[in-house]
This record gives sequence, structure tokens and C-alpha cells, in this order.
Amino acid sequence: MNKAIGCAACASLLAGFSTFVMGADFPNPLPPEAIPRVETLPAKYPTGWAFLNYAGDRIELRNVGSDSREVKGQLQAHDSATILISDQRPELYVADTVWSRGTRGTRTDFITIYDKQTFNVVDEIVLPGTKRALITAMEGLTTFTDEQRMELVFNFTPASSVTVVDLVNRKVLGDVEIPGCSLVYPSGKRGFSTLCQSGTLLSIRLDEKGAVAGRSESKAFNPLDTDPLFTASALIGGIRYFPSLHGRIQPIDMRTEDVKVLPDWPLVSAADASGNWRPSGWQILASDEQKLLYVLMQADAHEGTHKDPANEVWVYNVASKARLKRLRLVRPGSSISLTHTADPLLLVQAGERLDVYQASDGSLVRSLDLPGFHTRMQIDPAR
Amino acid sequence: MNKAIGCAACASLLAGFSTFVMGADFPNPLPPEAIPRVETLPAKYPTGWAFLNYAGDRIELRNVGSDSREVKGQLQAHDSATILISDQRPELYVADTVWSRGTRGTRTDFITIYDKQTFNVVDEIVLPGTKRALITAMEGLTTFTDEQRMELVFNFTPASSVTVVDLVNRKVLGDVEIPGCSLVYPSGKRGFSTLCQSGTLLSIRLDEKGAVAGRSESKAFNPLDTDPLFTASALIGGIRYFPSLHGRIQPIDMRTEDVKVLPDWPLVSAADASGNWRPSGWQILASDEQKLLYVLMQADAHEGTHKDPANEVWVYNVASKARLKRLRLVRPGSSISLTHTADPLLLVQAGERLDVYQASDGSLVRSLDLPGFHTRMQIDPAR
Amino acid sequence: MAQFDLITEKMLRSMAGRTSRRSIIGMLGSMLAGASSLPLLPVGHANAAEAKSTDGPPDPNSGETAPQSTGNPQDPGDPTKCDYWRYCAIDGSLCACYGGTKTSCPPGTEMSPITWIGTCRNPADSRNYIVSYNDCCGGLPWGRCACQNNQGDRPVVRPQNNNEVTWCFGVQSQSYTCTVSIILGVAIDQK
Amino acid sequence: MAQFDLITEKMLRSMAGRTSRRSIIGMLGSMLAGASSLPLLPVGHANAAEAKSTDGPPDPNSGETAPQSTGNPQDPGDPTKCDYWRYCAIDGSLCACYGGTKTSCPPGTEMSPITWIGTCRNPADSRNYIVSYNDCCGGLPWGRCACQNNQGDRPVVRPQNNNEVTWCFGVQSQSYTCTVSIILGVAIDQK
Repeated sequence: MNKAIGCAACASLLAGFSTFVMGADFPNPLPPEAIPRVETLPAKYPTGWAFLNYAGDRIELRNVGSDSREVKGQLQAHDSATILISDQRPELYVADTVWSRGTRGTRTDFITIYDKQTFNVVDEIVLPGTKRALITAMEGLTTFTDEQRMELVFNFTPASSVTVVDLVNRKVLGDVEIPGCSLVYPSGKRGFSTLCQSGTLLSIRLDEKGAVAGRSESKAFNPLDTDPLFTASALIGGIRYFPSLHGRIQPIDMRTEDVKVLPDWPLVSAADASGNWRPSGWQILASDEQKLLYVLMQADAHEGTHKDPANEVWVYNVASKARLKRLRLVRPGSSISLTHTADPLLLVQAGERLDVYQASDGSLVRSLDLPGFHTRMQIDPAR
Repeated sequence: MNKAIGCAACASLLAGFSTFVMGADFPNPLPPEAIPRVETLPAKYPTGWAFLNYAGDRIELRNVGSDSREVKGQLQAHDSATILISDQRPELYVADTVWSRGTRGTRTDFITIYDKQTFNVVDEIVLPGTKRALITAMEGLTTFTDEQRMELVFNFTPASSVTVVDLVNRKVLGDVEIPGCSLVYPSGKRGFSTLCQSGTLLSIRLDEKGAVAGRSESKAFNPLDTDPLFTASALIGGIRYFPSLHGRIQPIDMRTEDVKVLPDWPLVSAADASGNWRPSGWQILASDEQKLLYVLMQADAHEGTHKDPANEVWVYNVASKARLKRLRLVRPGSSISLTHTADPLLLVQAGERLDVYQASDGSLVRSLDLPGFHTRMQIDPAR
Repeated sequence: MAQFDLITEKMLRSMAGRTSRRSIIGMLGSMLAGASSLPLLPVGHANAAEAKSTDGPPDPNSGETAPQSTGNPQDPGDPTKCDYWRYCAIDGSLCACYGGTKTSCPPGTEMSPITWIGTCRNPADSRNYIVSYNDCCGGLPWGRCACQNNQGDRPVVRPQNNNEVTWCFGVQSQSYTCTVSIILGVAIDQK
Repeated sequence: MAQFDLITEKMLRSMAGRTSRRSIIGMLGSMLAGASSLPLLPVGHANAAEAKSTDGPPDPNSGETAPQSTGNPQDPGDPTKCDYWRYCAIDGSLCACYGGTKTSCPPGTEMSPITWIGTCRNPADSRNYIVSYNDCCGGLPWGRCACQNNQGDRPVVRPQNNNEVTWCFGVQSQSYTCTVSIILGVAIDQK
């Protein structure tokens, strides 16, 4: 009580003093502010923006191309959620799974369709059978095909199948069984290829109704026992490049239905063999508009280190199969990507940091915080 | 490939060597282990266990009474969830709110009934009207009454009401409107009292069907403009003690329907007035079996510090209204509680730590980590 | 409470309806007159001066979000920091860290028209401003830029002055995302 | 894969059914024979020796969970630490930190009967053990004791050797909580 009176006293003193100050510096008070407003985003995102998928738990749109380093927006995600970004329609597609009581109750698998500018929910497509693969968010769980008219969702129960979704009419078209095979990569005009446990690649052609129109299987080329391919890949001129655990690179031409497995070649030259360099990390490689291939490489690699953060990024010309550059990272990185520009930025998730380098010379431009991040990241720069 | 062969080689070498070692130290390998098992808990929890409610986002049962410092189990929580622990039935009651799509979609308010030993969901009571108060988990949002046969849930929309739930027959009995009043404290045999904006206390008596059987309102005693009561309280011999922002303690006798507001008294003596000591924190006070009152106290308090962590715990004999002890904390604490034993432990949430003191002499016994904790905690020691 | 809520609600509804701000401040004034819970003391921890400058590029390896500024010397401080003066009573996350601004919600969320009120002292012009703390709802909360300032906060018995309540009413989802701070006017007794 | 899953599933179902372990190990042996993806090298980072002792009371102010022990010298290490030898291929959270143990699920969760398999070297007896990593499902995950060990992990093209898959099948909720490690036997080529 006494205290309250004391305050009133000093308050009036202050009031007297502050009246003088006000008069001097700012004769008018700040005006009342605008009515409630919600931010919106540009129809075409700047190339310096990127979606960061926090292991399927959370998706963040972040300005990595400016020192403002702003968060532009966020999309909720719950379990192994993956995002597809359309450049045909002003939409985003997040495949996700929830339960009616948090981590228990009725399970629902669904694709949320977001408006790219407002992040409002435009629509939702429920996926039947509660069979969507719950695997740490990564490449191959979902993909576009048929020029983004269709989304393909990989299912694992542990039986394997693929759900075909019509994104234009927003409905599920059907399922394709792919026993013994995993993940989906777009191939041909309308279809996909999948990596099989027999070491082969199975390619499925779809008709406009999403039904199987053709099916072809490659010879075995993926030595799962000795040197399996990672499931991460980079696309250069329609050719998809998969690194192997021990350091081969395996090109596969997926431009037409007639998918061709091309000759593999080594990432590590005989000269470097002694360093035991191998690809390692999560989103392990990337490509740019100059058709260069960037691969996270780890020295002194051995059994069990294939998902560890890597110290360097090696840059290749896939035409000449020559390594052009070695970029040393300021801190070991697990996931990399490149912005879609002539002079791209190299984005490297390194622990609780997203380090941004100039891809041309490997200089660190800036480093963003990833508070509370302790799992795996999938990076999707804006197109 | 070469590497692989190399490995095979050293492997066989090792095999030869290790056979010898095995023979020497451990002639027999470890046996195959038990079939899948899920832990269960004792029917009566040790007094050294406590439920930690992480602001209604997560509830953890933790062994704070032993240096093993183990997590015993966890209950999921989503939004402002509160827990009631029955000692009449082997059940726990968590009032919570979820949405059908994470943070959007259809809202459901519900009480989950858990088995105390298995943590399995026994049943669920859905609360109608999606009106449960979404306020940082704290005392007064839910309470037992009628010897734990009923749970009362405070609703805020922002109109105030209380939902009466029959926990024995697991059904909602009805609502009681309490316009202008907030929170629920059990009073009488079957009923509750609530703090009103007019500065009064409204007390409601319920019949066995949960309908209003009587209603009485106190004179105004809670000076909201000058020195309002905190909403946290401690119960000693049926009398509930509420501290005020400026340091009064207000006892209220809630043992019978005839609720009595008793004379208040100061926590801070004239001698200490210069220190500007005030109660501050979140779960700001506690009581023990010896009928002692423990209050978090903060020096140099002023407007806006009433929820800051406090440096000391002051201990009072409420009969003599005398301060018996000042306990200095190793780090400022926000929430306190006491284990229910003759020689109780004082539990103090201090940032990302739960510090455990001997209440008798204020010595630090142990300090537990609260990883990722950055909000407010409600502590419920086992009974 | 019913009465206070009516005022608060009506006020903000009418504000959303672009009616005269004067009348709103007037209403508030009378409301505030009755509620001396509004501090007239300077906000000690809201010393926004240091947190201001954006001169020079930040350390490329800092990992920090670059300092932001309002660009208005009469509104000093960094809207992404807890010590920005008008956040003197925010207990929650700052929308400016989630894709919103000091006064606007992040994309994909909805701003609640019903809210609670605080008073903060602007260190630049030494005026006390009435600030409306509006919650943005239905988005993704996860503790970035979490602030616990309690200037003028009061126990929930007076909910319109309490910052623990999720102020997501009259919106599709009542799930809390973050909080903005909107200047409604100058505290009446300072005009 | 279909074939492998059949074996894995049948094996663990039958294990759950208390049938002869021998037959299980036998089955595994033949399965493992075909899968040389199982490393026979010592697990470098699973040097559990240091992490062992529980002698003396921990620092009262440490904030650490006190070191735990299996109590068996032939099974050295702390089941609440990532470097416990039998966790050599765990990518996930340790159930021993959530109210479970190295081999049991926390209260209120359900153990998936379908799982994936790794091989870890026990530094005490220098044997390679076949370990079944079973996920506990339907509880509350939040990153306590998160480990990323990948000894013997292989790309998801061979799912039964992949630790990124949520192995919550044949249970009520497929939501991941944590992982336990159950010894099935000694790698066949070491008997």
C-alpha cells in the first residue's frame, strides 16, 4: 500500500519531467496502429528463400539469402511429413499423419493443400488405409509426376505400395503394389521408378487414370550386400545420380519410360584412396543450374559413419567425371542443397546451424540458427 | 571393395584372438533375453515420486527422491492440460484439448482416465462445448470434490462456467455459470468456491446430480486494483492460504459450505520492509504435514516481477503467523512443492532444473535436469 | 468480468471495423481510470536503446537472426527481441520471429479480435501507450522468441489484464501461435 | 523384402510366443548368412568401460541423471547413454530414459513385435551379438536420450536393416516413442 502511494508520487514527478521531454523531441505521440493484419507472401518466392523440413515434425520457410535471416512462415507437420512445392499451381502439398488423440487414437494420413501466398489450407486429401510410410522425412517418400498433376506417396506396412493422387481434382486414384521395393522417383512422362531389394530398379508407367500401363525391371545393379546406393539423389539434365556408401556414383536416365542404368564411376580417385573418403550425411548431394554435382564427403569413413556429418563438399563435372573443387566446411554438415540461381548459394545444415556458403568459392556468407534441432533436415530452396 | 576384403581379414584375426578371451573371462555368451515387456508402476507410488506438469504440454512422473533421478513414465498432454491424482481409485485424470489436425480442425476437450500402474488409457470423458479454459496449466483449472467422486473443470470463452464431471460413472453431469468469476477451489462436502472480479468469493454447493444446491457470496475482500491475491494457494488443516502480490497472506476456511474469509496478515515484517520482499513465481507456495507454510520470496520486487523466479523460500507457522526460517536457494526458483512425508523434500523448479532440498534445513540434496523446459511448471508429489 | 469483456470486445471489434480511434481511446480511458493496475513507472527492462542499431553486417558465423528495427526513432528497438519497449507485458512468443511483424500475424494464422490490454512506456518519447496484445492462432508454436514480461499483468481473476490466457476467441482454431502488440493510443491521463 | 519381413515377423512373433530360442537363432543365422551387411568389426564407439561405475554419490548440483549400470560385468555400460555397447545401431531415443529399460518399454506404450536387426560387439566378452531393436509406440516422444548410431544400418531399400523406419507395426498406435535393444543371440559364425 505505502509502496503504491510512493509510486503515484514519483509517477506524477515523472509526468512533469516527461511532458518537457515530449515537447522537445516528439511533439506528437505515435498514432494508433492498423487493424488486425495477417502477413501474406509473394506469388513468386525470391530465390533466396528455402523450405526447411525438420525431420517431418515442422516445416519452416526461411529467408537464407539475406542478412535479415527472417523466418517467413511455418507449416505444421506431425509425423514424417514431406512437402512438394508446385510451380504449376500456387500450391504446396504436405503429406502428413496425425492421430485423433495426439500419439494415439484414430490414425489419419492426409495431404494438406496450402495456398503459397497465404499459407491457408485450401483443401485436404485423405489417404486411405493408414499405410503411408512413417520414415524420417527424406527424398523418395513422395514425388510429383505427370507434370505435377499427380503426387505419388510411398507406403510401408511393412508391405510396399504407392498411392497415386490426382492433385488437380484432389482425389486418390489408386494404389500400385511394389513388393520388395522402396521409395518413388519420377520417371518418364507419367510414372515412377523404385529401388528393389533384389538390387534392381522397377519402373512403372501410369495411364491418365493412375493405373499401371507398363512395367519394366532393370538387371540387378545395386549391390546391397557390399556397396549399396544411398537413396538420396541429384538430378542433372534428366539423369539421376545416386552415390553409394563406399563412394561410387550411379547415374540413371529416367527421362523416358525406357529407364537406362548408366555406367557408374568413382567419386574418389586412386590418389585420394588412402584418406578413406566416403559420402556421408543425410541430404547428401545436390546439383546446380551449371550441371555441377555437389557431394558431402567424409574423411576416415568406416562402417557406421555413412550418416555422420561430413567435413567437405566435393564438386564434380558429371560430363567429364572430374572433381573440380573441394570446399571445406566451417563445421561438419549433414544436409546440403543449392539455391536455384546462376550464382547459387550452398546451404549446409550443420547441427543447430544452417550455414550459407557462396557455392562458387565456398566462402561462408552467413549462418542461421536452427533452435532445438536435433534430428535430420530436408532442404528445399524456392524455385 | 578392397576395404571389405581387408575387414574380412582382420575380422577372422580378431575372431581367433577373441575366442581365447572368451574362454578366459566369460565362457558362456549372454543368454537371449526376455520376450517384449512393458514396465508397470507400483499400486502405491513412493513418496519420493512427483508428477511434473510442463505447462500442460507434457506430464512426467519422476523419481525425485533418489539419486537414480529416473523418469518413471510420461503422459501426453497437448494444450493447458492438468492432472488430478486419485487416492480413492487407482486412476489419474488428465483434462486436455486436441484438434483433429494438430493445431487446426475440430477441437475436442476431454478427460483421459489412466490406470496408475500401467499408464494405459482406461476411458475417456469428452467435455461438451469446446469451452475448457486454455490457460497455462495451474491450480484452479480443475479440482476434485465430493471425495474425488466429481471433477470440476473451469471454462473460459471468455464467459466463465464450470463443468461438473462424474468420475465414478464417467459422464458429464452439467455446467454451472459463474459470470465474472474465475477458477475452482473445492469447498464444503460437495462444491466449490471461485474468485470474482468484484473482489468477492462465490461459493457453490452441489447436489449429488451436480446441480446447484446452494450459492453464497462473500463480502469483497480481494482488492484487485491495489493488491490482488495470487490464484495459487496452500491448504493447511482445511484452511486455504492465498498470498497477495504485495505480500499479505489471506486465509479462507473452505471446510464447510459456510465458507469463511479469515483475517489476513503480512508475510513481511516491518523490519524487512526495506528489502521490498514479495512473493513471486508460478507455483508460489506449499505446505507440509507439519502445517508449515512455504512461500517463494523475491527481494527488490516491483511492478512486473510477480512471476519472476525468487531467491528464497520463507517458512511460516500459520498458527503463530511467525516466520520460522529463510531458505536461500542455490538458484532462483519459480515453482515449489513438498513431498508428503514427515521429513519432506522441498522441490523447486528453477529454469531447466528441478532442485531438491531437505525442507528441514534447506540443504540441496540433488538437482534434476528438465531438458527443453522454458515455460511454467506445476509440481504434484505422489500421495 | 462480463462488463470488462464487453468493453474489450466491443472496442476491438469496433477497431477492426475502422471506426474512430478517439472514441476507442475514450472508452479505454474510462476503463483504465477504473483500473489503476496500469503502471505509470518507466519500464526498467524495456530499455530498447541498445537493441536498436542495424549498422554494419552481422558476423557471418554468429548464428543469430540479424537485428531488426522499426526504422522509426520514436519507436526504438528490435521487434524480434523481448526487450522491445511495447512488449512490456508479453508472456508468449513474438510473431515477428514467425513470419509476422510486431503488429501482424504470420501467414496461415488468424488474429483474435478479443484480447488483453497493457500499458508500456516508450523510452523515446516518455509517453505511456495503451497496447493491445493480440494472439495469432491456428499456426505452429514452438518456443522461438519466447518472452516473459509481466508489466501490468494481473491474476486471471481479472482476465483482460492476464497474459497466461490463450486469447484465441472468435477464430477458427483456439490453438495459440504467437502474440503481436498494437498501439491503441496514449494512456488517457497523459494527454 | 517380402521374404525378409516374413522371417523377421515370424521370428519375433514366435519369440513373443516363448518358443525355443535356438530355432530363432537358427533362423536368424540363415538369414544373417545371406546378409553380410552385418559388421564383424569391433564397435569402436561402443567402448562402455568408462561409462560404467556408479560408485559414490553424484554431484548434488550436477543436473545429470545418475549413471546407471546393468549390474552384470559381462554386459558393461550405462543403458541411459548412447555409447552402451548394444545400442551400436540405434537411431532414436532410449527407452531407459523414459521409464522403460534397455529391454522394456515405458508404462503406457506398446512394443512392436516387428522390428529390425543389428549386430553389436560386446567389449566385455568380445562376442558379436545379434540385437533386435524394438520400437515402443503410442507414448510421448520428445528427444530425451536421442542417439544416432548406425553400425550395420543400411538404406531403406533393405528395411529390416534400416533405423529410420518407424518400426511400429502390429500395435494400436504407429506413433514412435523410443527404442529398446534385446539380445537374440550370438552371431552364428562366432559360436
